[in-house]
Amino acid sequence: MGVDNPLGDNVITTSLDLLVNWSRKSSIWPMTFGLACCAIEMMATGASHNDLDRFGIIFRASPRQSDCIIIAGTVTKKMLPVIMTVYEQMPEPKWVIAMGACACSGGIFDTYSVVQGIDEALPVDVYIPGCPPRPEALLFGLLKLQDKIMKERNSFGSAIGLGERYIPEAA
Amino acid sequence: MAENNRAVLKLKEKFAASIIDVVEFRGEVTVTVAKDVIIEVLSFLKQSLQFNLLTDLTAVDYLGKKEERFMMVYLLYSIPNKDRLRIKTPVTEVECKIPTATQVWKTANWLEREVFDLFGITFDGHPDLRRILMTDDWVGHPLRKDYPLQGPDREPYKGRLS
Amino acid sequence: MATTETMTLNMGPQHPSTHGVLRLVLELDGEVVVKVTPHIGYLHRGIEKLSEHRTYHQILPLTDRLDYLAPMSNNLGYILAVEKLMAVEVPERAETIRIIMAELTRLESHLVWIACHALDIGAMTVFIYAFRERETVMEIYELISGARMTSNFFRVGGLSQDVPDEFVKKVSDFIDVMPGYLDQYEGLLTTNPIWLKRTVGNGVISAEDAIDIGLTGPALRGSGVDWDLRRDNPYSGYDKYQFKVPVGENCDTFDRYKVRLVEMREACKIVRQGLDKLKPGPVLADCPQVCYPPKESVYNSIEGLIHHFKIASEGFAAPEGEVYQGIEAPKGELGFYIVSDGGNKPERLRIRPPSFVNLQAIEQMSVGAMIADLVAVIGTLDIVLGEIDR
Amino acid sequence: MGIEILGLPMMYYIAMVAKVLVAFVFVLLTVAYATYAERKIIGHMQVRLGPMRTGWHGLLQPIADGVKLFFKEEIIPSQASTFAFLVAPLIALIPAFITFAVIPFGGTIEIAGYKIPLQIAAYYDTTAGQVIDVNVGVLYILAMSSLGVYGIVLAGWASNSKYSLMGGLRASAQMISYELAAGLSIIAVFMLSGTLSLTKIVELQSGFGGFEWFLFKQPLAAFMFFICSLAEINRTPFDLPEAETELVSGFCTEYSSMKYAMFFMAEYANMVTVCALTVTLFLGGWNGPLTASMPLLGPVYFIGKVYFLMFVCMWIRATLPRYRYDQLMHLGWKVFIPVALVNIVVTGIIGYFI
Repeated sequence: MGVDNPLGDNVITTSLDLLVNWSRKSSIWPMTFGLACCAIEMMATGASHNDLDRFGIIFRASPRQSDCIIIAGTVTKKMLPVIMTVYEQMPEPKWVIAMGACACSGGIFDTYSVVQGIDEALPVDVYIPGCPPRPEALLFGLLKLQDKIMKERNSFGSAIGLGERYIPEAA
Repeated sequence: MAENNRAVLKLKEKFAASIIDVVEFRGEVTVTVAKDVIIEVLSFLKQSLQFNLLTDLTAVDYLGKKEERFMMVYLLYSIPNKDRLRIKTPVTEVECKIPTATQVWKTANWLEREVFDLFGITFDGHPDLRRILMTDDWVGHPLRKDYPLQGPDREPYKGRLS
Repeated sequence: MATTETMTLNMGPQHPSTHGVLRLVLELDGEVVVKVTPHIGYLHRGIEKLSEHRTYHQILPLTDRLDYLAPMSNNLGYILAVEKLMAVEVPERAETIRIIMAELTRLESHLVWIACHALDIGAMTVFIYAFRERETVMEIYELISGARMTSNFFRVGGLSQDVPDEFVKKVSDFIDVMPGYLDQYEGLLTTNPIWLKRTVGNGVISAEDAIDIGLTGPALRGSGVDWDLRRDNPYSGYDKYQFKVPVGENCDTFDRYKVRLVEMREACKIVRQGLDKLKPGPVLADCPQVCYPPKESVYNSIEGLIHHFKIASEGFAAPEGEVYQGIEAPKGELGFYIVSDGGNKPERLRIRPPSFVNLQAIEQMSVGAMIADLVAVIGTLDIVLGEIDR
Repeated sequence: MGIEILGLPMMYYIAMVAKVLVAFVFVLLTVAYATYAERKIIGHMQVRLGPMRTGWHGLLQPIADGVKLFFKEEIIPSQASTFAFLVAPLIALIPAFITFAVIPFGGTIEIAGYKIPLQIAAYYDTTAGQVIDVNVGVLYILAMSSLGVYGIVLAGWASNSKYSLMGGLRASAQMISYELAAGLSIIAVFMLSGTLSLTKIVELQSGFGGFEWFLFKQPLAAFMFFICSLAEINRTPFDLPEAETELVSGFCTEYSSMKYAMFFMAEYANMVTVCALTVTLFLGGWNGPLTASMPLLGPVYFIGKVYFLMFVCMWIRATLPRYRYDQLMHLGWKVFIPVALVNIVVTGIIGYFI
């Protein structure tokens, strides 16, 4: 596939990958980063009724300590540079969730000031449709992200500076 | 009717020459006055007629519909009398400025900045006239009628309409 | 001789306590705030511009997303403005349900306020508790409109549909238990010495200043101005309800907190009165040029179908004129100013957002205080960026 | 008997090292699971569940967090002072752990004929027939916990971020003032005990089934010491240096991956230390029923008491809002220090007449 993976695929590396992936999947720390309406549903998801903490997900205020950024709400042209900066401040590996119609595609706000989807600027891993998505939808999106993390290969190698992390193509 | 409104009577008494129009629609009184007396009218209403709350300040763009392109709108409320009054004044596109109301109400500060940002009407004597909603380097004034909804740099959507 | 200089600190747009994307540039002398410069517009979505390109019915979903903590209040304000413009009479049942929902919305909005306000000051359990109760309101929303937050439930001339049968029981159960939950919050906060230390005497603004700067709603009442649009300029039949309007004395954060808590208790009482008044009847005005026809006739008759199609596709033409309708939204006076040129779309729709005007007071309320106080002031102003930036 | 080093048999050293290792690993595990316990306890107080999916009832959560942070990218801000930035977490972490050395967590047990006191920095003197420990144990703890603040101040300064700087400044002011208050409040205890050795202090509290605890003789001092210690280790309601809603993450705003984990561990290790110290000074240490006949019960009581106090810390965190900076200073300088001084004087007067 042309993927740089110096450690190769053997039992040891795959089990190490599995360990690393498991730890990453079990403690996704998203950033406290709300933009608009979806942020309220994000807060509701973190609160008692749905409780993100069950999945080991706790919100961190500083981008340096977070693994995942949930773009919860409308991204405007004024806000986009800020989001890019924050994204760049996050340490690797990092994931992006586009929560809600606005973050996925601009939603109903097809206007002069709104970015038509955050994927114009950031590599989005999971799209969650809805306006706003229900807390269950966000939970499902996070579980999908966990699945995606579990499929990653060479996570261990990339962590110690050998090769790149990659997701094998679906068979 | 509108002519019997207490505030309108007082205004007619004091600014007879400057009142352009008095309208009542759905129980709401609108007084249109000339631009040069707007601040006097507003302070008179605040000081003498107890219209102490500036509810809102905005503008309307009548591009191609009226001679004077913009209409400044001041929505006043009197907390002691529980009464509303709307003051309007026309602003032309050529002389796109108007004295600021910030010395009458502090509320006007941000509201005028917003009108400046979105309509491009300049306020003389405003303490801090900067763009408020758009970025500082934004080109154009989005709420003007000749500004396209999706912004000037985008191809309008030409596909199926609704 | 040592010289001191102030430090500039950028707070936001990504900051845990700015309630979204507010950005404050602070000038600090140690911990003391010398100057606050708010920067807004990070959520400017162009709703006012978009409205000029939508028919009157199509604007309604946009209003949901203004103050997204109180969608039904926004709907109510907008719908009342359009009804005033069209001179439509609303059936009594629709009015009653509107009031019930508006007050539940007030409860919901204040619940999120107390949650965020307490979290800002550091009491995180209240945050979770308040969200637990909010969930019940969301269930009621879902029950009647199918959506949790963006309800889009009211229509010009009434409601989109009648409420289901279990609505009354569900609402009734909720307002029965709600005062107990409020006692719980008060137990955690009102008598807590740390909470008192943080809120009493913080963010003081006198009544004159408050009016001058345009504060409305609980923020104004906290400063001792006894003014509530629901009572003083009743709309949607609020004059048939009995409720107290709480007023603060000391103009500080604690008084605003008390005012909002009393408002929540009063909202429960208004909802109770509304439930008692609720009688069967139509929920949409008999006004064919504005309202959708009943679904029955849309499905079964060609006239009904054409009628539905006409209103859905081109809307209705409004008479030339301009109206302003202000309502007492949870955060203050929410006004909709519609200028119509006789067409099916507004010439101009101006939204008077309470948070936008209230936020102006932040400078006056926080200069000379500490950063921690500033955070409390942001909480007490109860701002929502969706409404500020529109 | 076998090889002897400095007149003591090899076996003795092995036992000593084993004791140190067991104690250290136990503390490490406690620190790791304190994070888990906190999430669980606060979760249940907030009608939530806390971690559930990682292992049985989320039991593997701290391990997952740790492994994840270990394999995360290290970011050193380009404007930071690299050396100070790197060394700061270590300065915060190491004193937090080495303070355990002087805390007695049990009585003296006998292994292979050697009497081993259950305290890391202590040995049993056969000729004198008693346990010899650091006779200024409390001073050592106060000194070490003051060292920890340098880590935080350094972190705040080296990050070259304004939020971190303010967090560091808050931390230093707070720790210096509360160190003083905490130190003054326990002087009353030493006036009663007449020694600074923690082993002796624990021994003094052994009689009358718990009524000899200094908690009952010095309730004010106990209360003040616990509160001041909370302030010293930045626990709610005194978590100003990392007040999330004000300073983002305070002094560790710029820290990522393992360096952040070190601060995190230091915070919880400090919590364990403070609780252990409070137990030793005021709650009778490892004393409890039947410790004389079964010395291994000592550590059990000790751990139980420490865990109870840690639970109280978490309970406080779930309940109380946060103080403001000047109010915190006011509380420290104008309330706790004068009260502690008065307490000393009163203790002295009473002690003189009785």
